[in-house]
Amino acid sequence: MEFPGLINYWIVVVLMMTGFYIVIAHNNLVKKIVGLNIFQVSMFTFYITMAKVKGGTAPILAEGIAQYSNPLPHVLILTAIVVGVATTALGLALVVRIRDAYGTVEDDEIEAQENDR
Amino acid sequence: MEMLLDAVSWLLILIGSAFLVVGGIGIVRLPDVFARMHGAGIIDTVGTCAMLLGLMVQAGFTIVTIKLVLIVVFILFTSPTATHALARAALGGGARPQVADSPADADAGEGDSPSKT
Amino acid sequence: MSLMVFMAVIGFAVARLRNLFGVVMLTGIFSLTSAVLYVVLDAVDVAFTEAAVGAGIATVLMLGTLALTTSEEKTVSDNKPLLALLLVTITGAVLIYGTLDMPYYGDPTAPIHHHVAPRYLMDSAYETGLPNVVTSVLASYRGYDTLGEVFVIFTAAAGVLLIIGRPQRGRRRARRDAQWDIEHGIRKNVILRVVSKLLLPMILLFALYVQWHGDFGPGGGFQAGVIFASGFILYALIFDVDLARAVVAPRVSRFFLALGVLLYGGVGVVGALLGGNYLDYSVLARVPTDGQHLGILLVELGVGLTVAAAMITIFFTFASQER
Amino acid sequence: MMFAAAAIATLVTMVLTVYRAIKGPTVYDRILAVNVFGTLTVVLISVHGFLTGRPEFLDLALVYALINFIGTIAVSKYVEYSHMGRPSGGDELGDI
Repeated sequence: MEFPGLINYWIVVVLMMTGFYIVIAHNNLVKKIVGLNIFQVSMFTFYITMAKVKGGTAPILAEGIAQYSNPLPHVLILTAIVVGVATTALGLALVVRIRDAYGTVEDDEIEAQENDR
Repeated sequence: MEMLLDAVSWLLILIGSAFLVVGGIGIVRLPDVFARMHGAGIIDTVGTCAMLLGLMVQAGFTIVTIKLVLIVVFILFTSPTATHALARAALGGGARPQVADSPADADAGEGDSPSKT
Repeated sequence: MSLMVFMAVIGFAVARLRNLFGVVMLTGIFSLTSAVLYVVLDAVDVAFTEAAVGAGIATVLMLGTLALTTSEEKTVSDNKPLLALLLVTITGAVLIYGTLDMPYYGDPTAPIHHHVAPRYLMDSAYETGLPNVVTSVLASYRGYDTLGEVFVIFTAAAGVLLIIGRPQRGRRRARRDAQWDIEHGIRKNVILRVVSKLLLPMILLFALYVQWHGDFGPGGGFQAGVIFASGFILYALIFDVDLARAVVAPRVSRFFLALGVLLYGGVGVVGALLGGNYLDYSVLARVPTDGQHLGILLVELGVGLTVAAAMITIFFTFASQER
Repeated sequence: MMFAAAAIATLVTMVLTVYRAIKGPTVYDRILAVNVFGTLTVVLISVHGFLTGRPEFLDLALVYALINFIGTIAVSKYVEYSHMGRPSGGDELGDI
C-alpha cells in the first residue's frame, strides 16, 4: 500500500489516454463511444480516489467510527454514472440513426459519402 | 467455541479459495468452451458457496448472514442458468465440443446433451 | 490491494483494441472491476450504481446497437494512429506533470477534505437525521444538482425517442419474426423461462428495497430505478419485446418519465409555498428533521421513477428497432 | 488474515479469468469469462466487507448476484439469434 502517493493519478491518466486514443484513432462510431466510456470511467476514478481518506470508511454514519471518506465526490459521480449511461444511450441512438442514413458506421466512409454529394 | 467457529470458517474459506483458483486454472487451461464451462462451474458453485459459507460462520446470526444466504441462493439459481444459455448459444452458433476419439460422437450428442444435467 | 485492481483495469484498457463484440465483453469486465475499485475506495453508493448500470443496462444497450449496426470493426486506417498517438502522449504527459502538485493518495490534509465535507459529515446526522451522508447530500444539500441530473436523464430519454423512436415500419415482418421467435426462439427454452420467472419478482422487490432503504444504507433512487428497469429488460429479453411493451405500454413509461421529474420539482415548489427556499424540505413537517425525511423520500422516489422510466423507454426503443 | 487470503485467492482467479476474456479465442469464451468474473466480483465484495470490518454493504454483492445474469442472457440471446432479421453477412458471429 505504501506506494508513491501519486501513482493512482498516473493510472487514471493512462486510462484516460487509452480512452482518448480510441476516440481519435478509431473510425468505428461504436468504438468511439466505448472510448468515451473509458474516458468517463477514468474521470470517475479520479474523483473517487480523491475522496478517499486513509483510515476512513464509507460515509454511512455508524457508532464508533470517527474517520469517513469524503461524501461529496461520491454524490457527484453517482449521478454522473446514471447520466453517463443515459447519454451513452443517446449516442448509440445517433449511431443507429447514422447507420440508417448512410448504411455504415465508419467515420471515413461517411465522410467519403458526404464528399461525393 | 470461538476457536471452533474460527477453525471451521478458516477451513471453508481455504476450500473456497482452493476451488476458486483451481477453477480459474481450468478456465485458462482447458481446450474449448464446453470444457472451460466446467472450470466456471467449479468457481460458481463450490468455490463461491464454500467461501460465502465461511463468511457466514464468521458473521453469526445477523442480517449479514441472511444477505449472504440470499446471495448464495441467487448465484445457485442464476449461474447454472446463464451457463446453460451460453452452452445453447455456443452450440447453436456452431461451436462443437471437442471429443477425444471420434468426431461423430460430437454430432450425436448435439442438441440437448448440455441442457440435461 | 487497490493497486492490483488498478493494474487489472489497465490490462483490459490496453487489450481493448479489438473486435467490437469482444470490446463489449471487455467493457463488462471493465465496469465490474471499477465497481470493485469503488468499494475498495469506500464509495459504496457509487459502486452500487456502477453495479446496477454496468452489469445490465450498459451491456444490453451496446449489444442492441451492435445488433442494429455491425459487429465488425473495419481495420484502422493508415497514418492516423501515429498522429493520434503523439497527441495522446502529449496530453498524458501534460496531465501527469499536472498531477505532481496533487495531494498524495488518502492524505487527510488534502484541501478537498476541508471545504464542505466536514460539515456534511458532522452536521447531516442532526440536520437530516439520516445515517447515509451520500443520500442526504444528494437529495438535500445538493438538491439542485440532482434535479439537474434528473432533467438530463429525462432529456436523454426524450432525445432517444426523438431520434429513433418513430413508429416502426414493416410491422408485418416484425410479427413474422415474433412468430419465429415463439416457435424456435429463446422462449422455447424452459429453463431460462422458469428461472427468470422466479428471479423477476426478486429483482423488482430488491429494487424497491434499495429505493426505500437508501436513506440508511447504500442505495437510493438512481440505483433502484436502474435495477427496476433491469427487471423489465430481463422480461423483454426472455419473453418478447412486444409482450413486455404490453406490460409497460410506452404511454405508461413516458408518463412516469415525466411524473418523476414533476414530483422532484413539485416537492421543491411545495417547500417554497410553505415558506422555505426552493428544495428546502425542513418546512414540510413540523419538526425539521421529519420534513427532511419526507422530502428526501419523495425526491428519491421522483428520481427512481424517472430513471426507471427512462431506462425502460430507451431499452424498448432500441429493442423495437427494425433494420 | 483469513479474509486477506480469501481476497488474494479471488484476485488470482480474477486475473486468470481476465486472461481468458482477453485471449478469446471465441466469443463464447469471453461471455463465460465475464460471467465468472461477475461471480468473483460478488465474492470479492463480500470478502472486502469483512476485511474492512463493515460487512453491512452486502446489498452490492446482492445486486451483482441478481443483475449479472441479465448481461449474460442478453449476450447469449444476441449471439444465438442475431441471424434473425439481419439482411446479409450476419451469420458470422463477429469474432475472429
